[in-house]
Amino acid sequence: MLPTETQPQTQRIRPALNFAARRPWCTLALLIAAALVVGTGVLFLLNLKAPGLLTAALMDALSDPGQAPVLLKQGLLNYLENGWSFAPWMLELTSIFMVIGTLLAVFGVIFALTSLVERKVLARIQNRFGPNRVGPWGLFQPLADAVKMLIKEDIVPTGADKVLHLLAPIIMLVPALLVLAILPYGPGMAPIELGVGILFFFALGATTEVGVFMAGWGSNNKYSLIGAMRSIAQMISYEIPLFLAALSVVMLSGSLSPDAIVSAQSGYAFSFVPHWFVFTPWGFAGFVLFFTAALAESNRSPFDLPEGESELVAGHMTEYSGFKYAVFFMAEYIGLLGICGFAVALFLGGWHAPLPWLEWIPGYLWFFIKLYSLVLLAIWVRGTVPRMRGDHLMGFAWKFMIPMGFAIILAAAVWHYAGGGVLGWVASAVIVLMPYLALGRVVSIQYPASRRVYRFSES
Amino acid sequence: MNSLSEIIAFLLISSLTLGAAIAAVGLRNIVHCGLSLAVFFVGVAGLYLLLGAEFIGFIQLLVYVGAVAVLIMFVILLTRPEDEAAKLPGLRWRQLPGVLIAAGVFLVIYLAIMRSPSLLRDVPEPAALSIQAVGEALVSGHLLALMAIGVLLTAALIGAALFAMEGEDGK
Amino acid sequence: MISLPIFLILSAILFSLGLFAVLSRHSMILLLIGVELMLASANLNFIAFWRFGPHPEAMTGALFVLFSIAVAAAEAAVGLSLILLIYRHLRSTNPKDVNSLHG
Amino acid sequence: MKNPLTLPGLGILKGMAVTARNLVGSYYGTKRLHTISYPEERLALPENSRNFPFLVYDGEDADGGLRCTACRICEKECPPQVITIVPERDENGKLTKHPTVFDIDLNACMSCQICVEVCPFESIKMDSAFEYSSFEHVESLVLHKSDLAKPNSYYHDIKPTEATAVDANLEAERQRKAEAAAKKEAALQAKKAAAAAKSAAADAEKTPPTPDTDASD
Repeated sequence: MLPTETQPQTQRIRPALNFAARRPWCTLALLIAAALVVGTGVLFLLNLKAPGLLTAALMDALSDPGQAPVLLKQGLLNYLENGWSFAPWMLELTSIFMVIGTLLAVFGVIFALTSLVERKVLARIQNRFGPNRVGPWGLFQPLADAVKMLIKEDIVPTGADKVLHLLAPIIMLVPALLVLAILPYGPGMAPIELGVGILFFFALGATTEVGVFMAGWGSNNKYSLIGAMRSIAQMISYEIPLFLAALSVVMLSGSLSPDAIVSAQSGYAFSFVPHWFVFTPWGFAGFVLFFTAALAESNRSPFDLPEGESELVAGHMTEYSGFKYAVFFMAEYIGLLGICGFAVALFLGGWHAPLPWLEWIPGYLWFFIKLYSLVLLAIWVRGTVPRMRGDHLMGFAWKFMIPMGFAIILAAAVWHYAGGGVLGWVASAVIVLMPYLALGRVVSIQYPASRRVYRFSES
Repeated sequence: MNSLSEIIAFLLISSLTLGAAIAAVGLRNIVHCGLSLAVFFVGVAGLYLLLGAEFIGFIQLLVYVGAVAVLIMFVILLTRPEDEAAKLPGLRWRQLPGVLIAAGVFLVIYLAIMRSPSLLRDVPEPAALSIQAVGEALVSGHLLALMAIGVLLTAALIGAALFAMEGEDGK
Repeated sequence: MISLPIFLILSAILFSLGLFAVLSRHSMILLLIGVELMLASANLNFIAFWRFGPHPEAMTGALFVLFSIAVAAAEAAVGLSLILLIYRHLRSTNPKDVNSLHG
Repeated sequence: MKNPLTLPGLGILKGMAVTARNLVGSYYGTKRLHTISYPEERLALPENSRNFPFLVYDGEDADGGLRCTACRICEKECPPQVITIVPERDENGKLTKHPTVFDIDLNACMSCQICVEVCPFESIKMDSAFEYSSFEHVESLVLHKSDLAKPNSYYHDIKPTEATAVDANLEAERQRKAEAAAKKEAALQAKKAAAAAKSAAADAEKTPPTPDTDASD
């Protein structure tokens, strides 16, 4: 063996992955070809009966891109009803599974993409390259990660509570997925139009804590337990500012339904400033508060000390490996996506276009663009801000964020009674800014930022 | 409220609730009791949803599963005796009076229910609980109760914090 | 088939289970769990009566449950902090050990 | 917060500006990047980087040109005992100055360079190659004589300064040896000549030279 050999040694990696890693474009072409073959087959099978209805459904969807998913679903259901004479309950089931399948596919892809984009962006922030080995620009990295996760050994500690250890990742994932069911993706496109959507969202967020507790306690590991306790304390504390920030929006739009809240933000002032809540003083403050609390709710940096590697290995996920760890990972990311989706619906105008002459772009695209911008913002924050200390974290929640939440509610009320306008602007801006400055001063006096003194390591 | 799907949902949710309740009072590991209580609360919330009270159901989830169950679990962990595993004694003979009393109470309630045919009235499904109506009722007819609840919650919060705080004068 | 009596019987079973826990289990936490069970069964009754009652539009049952939930939350918080306090004094959560005022 | 008018949270925004600059800047020019895409691009290793030993040979013959004389000093001095040397024997069973077996077990080598320090013949040197990863221990990581032998030109490639100094040393050594040999030869010659002269003189004094001694001269 010559040590100057330049080829990386890949002979023992599984053949398929090896093939994919070495010939990314070839693999992509193969995948596309396979999809085409399967798609043609399915179309051929479907086309056996009443082909006219099928083409009509497709044409219908193409004619109105803004409502394409809805029209496609309706067209397909119509086709199945008339072409294949489905019974009503079969139609109902098909409709449900179509929605679920679409949601899972879309968010699965976004999740995979995010896990890659996060690593890429963080790497670039730290002036590194990031994953760029598997496929072009590392695009197949999520695939490789998934394969790696799935073929890893599933380890259950000897002293673990087996049932709780198994159930915890499921209980974490289910609420995260359920949140996706009520997000307003576009006009009339929320999978479930729930009148108490906001409450549903917070109730699901609350059930996540039980999952965290089960993971922490069921692992029979001190790091898991301490991490879980920290995580629960943090989630309970930050749920309050999250709720308060959402409450201001609920007060002004007069509804708990995400659809109604998005509808309340339609229209443009001076025909170019959209009527989003983020463009009001209280709304802006509420958005910042909501987003900060959302970062803490989904245990992301700088509030990720439940899983602070330096002291707790991985928090409540310490004893998890393989598929269960992947489920935790997925729950975390889907939770982030859901909470960002809520931030978009509450403050960023949901599916509304930011400018009137951009309305030809379909609403669901706007929704996902905004959603992804928030995810990128979260990644950006993660690359910037160092992890907080435990007492700072709690102090920040109880001494700064919760009083600010009350101030925002007050500002929203003043805005409502002033009816917007200059008076509303000035009054609510003052009501938001004064506590912000005062509390910021108090917090920065109480937890002064000082240069760290290294007693031993620095000469 | 008699469609097949509703009956199936009722059977599933009520058996879940009952099972979780039995587990919550009967299991020997107290952490399992706490977790079963959380499941029980989820089941009760499901029953509320089944009965058409969405708002109450989600409030139940938020308050009970998110706060009360987690609080109970925190206290379980904080009061775990160091020397023994968190196991409680199983069923003993001296618990028989408790069982008998509970069974007696159930019997009385059961007989009372069975002897009231007026309960079997068939009523049309009422309109879903609208939040606007609830809010208006809260701040108009029940304002005093709302204020009293606010005061009570504040007092309870302060009291609980004071109790749980480790005092200056030792433990 | 699903009507008021079924819900009432369900909640009666839950209530009896709670009562059993309060009377017979040797742990203050389980005692509190029993109380929560009984409260929840009462709430279930309220909601069932609201749903099957003659005047659902008055929302009396639902509103009562709202208040009841708030009171239950306060009760749980105070009760648990009391348990914590007793545990700090006596290193035990068994109600039988809290007997210093026992004549 | 020194200035009371400073907005709380401004520091976070400043930090985010810095990270954004790095995020965008790392796509323009490689000045910011601390890392390279390793197998395609490689950093030039510093001249003094060292990893595992190798054997230098002179000339074209990888086996015959080895500087190693199988003196086994390195084998004795190696702290983890990873060097195995079997000297070559000629047909009479006499040791020659050439190894038949020269193995280094990289599994245990600790790159201490003591073998290099003790080698009197400048024969074993430290290599800077590092890509030895393999799936098993014995076949790939126990290097044999053929794997270890590298030409002097390779040594010049990786460590020019040191190799030049070593070459100069060897040259000087060779010259010194040649001089010493020449001197010795001269001294021998002189001694012989003196002896011859002496015996001649003695012969001249005592007896006439025998035909034997004449023939031997």
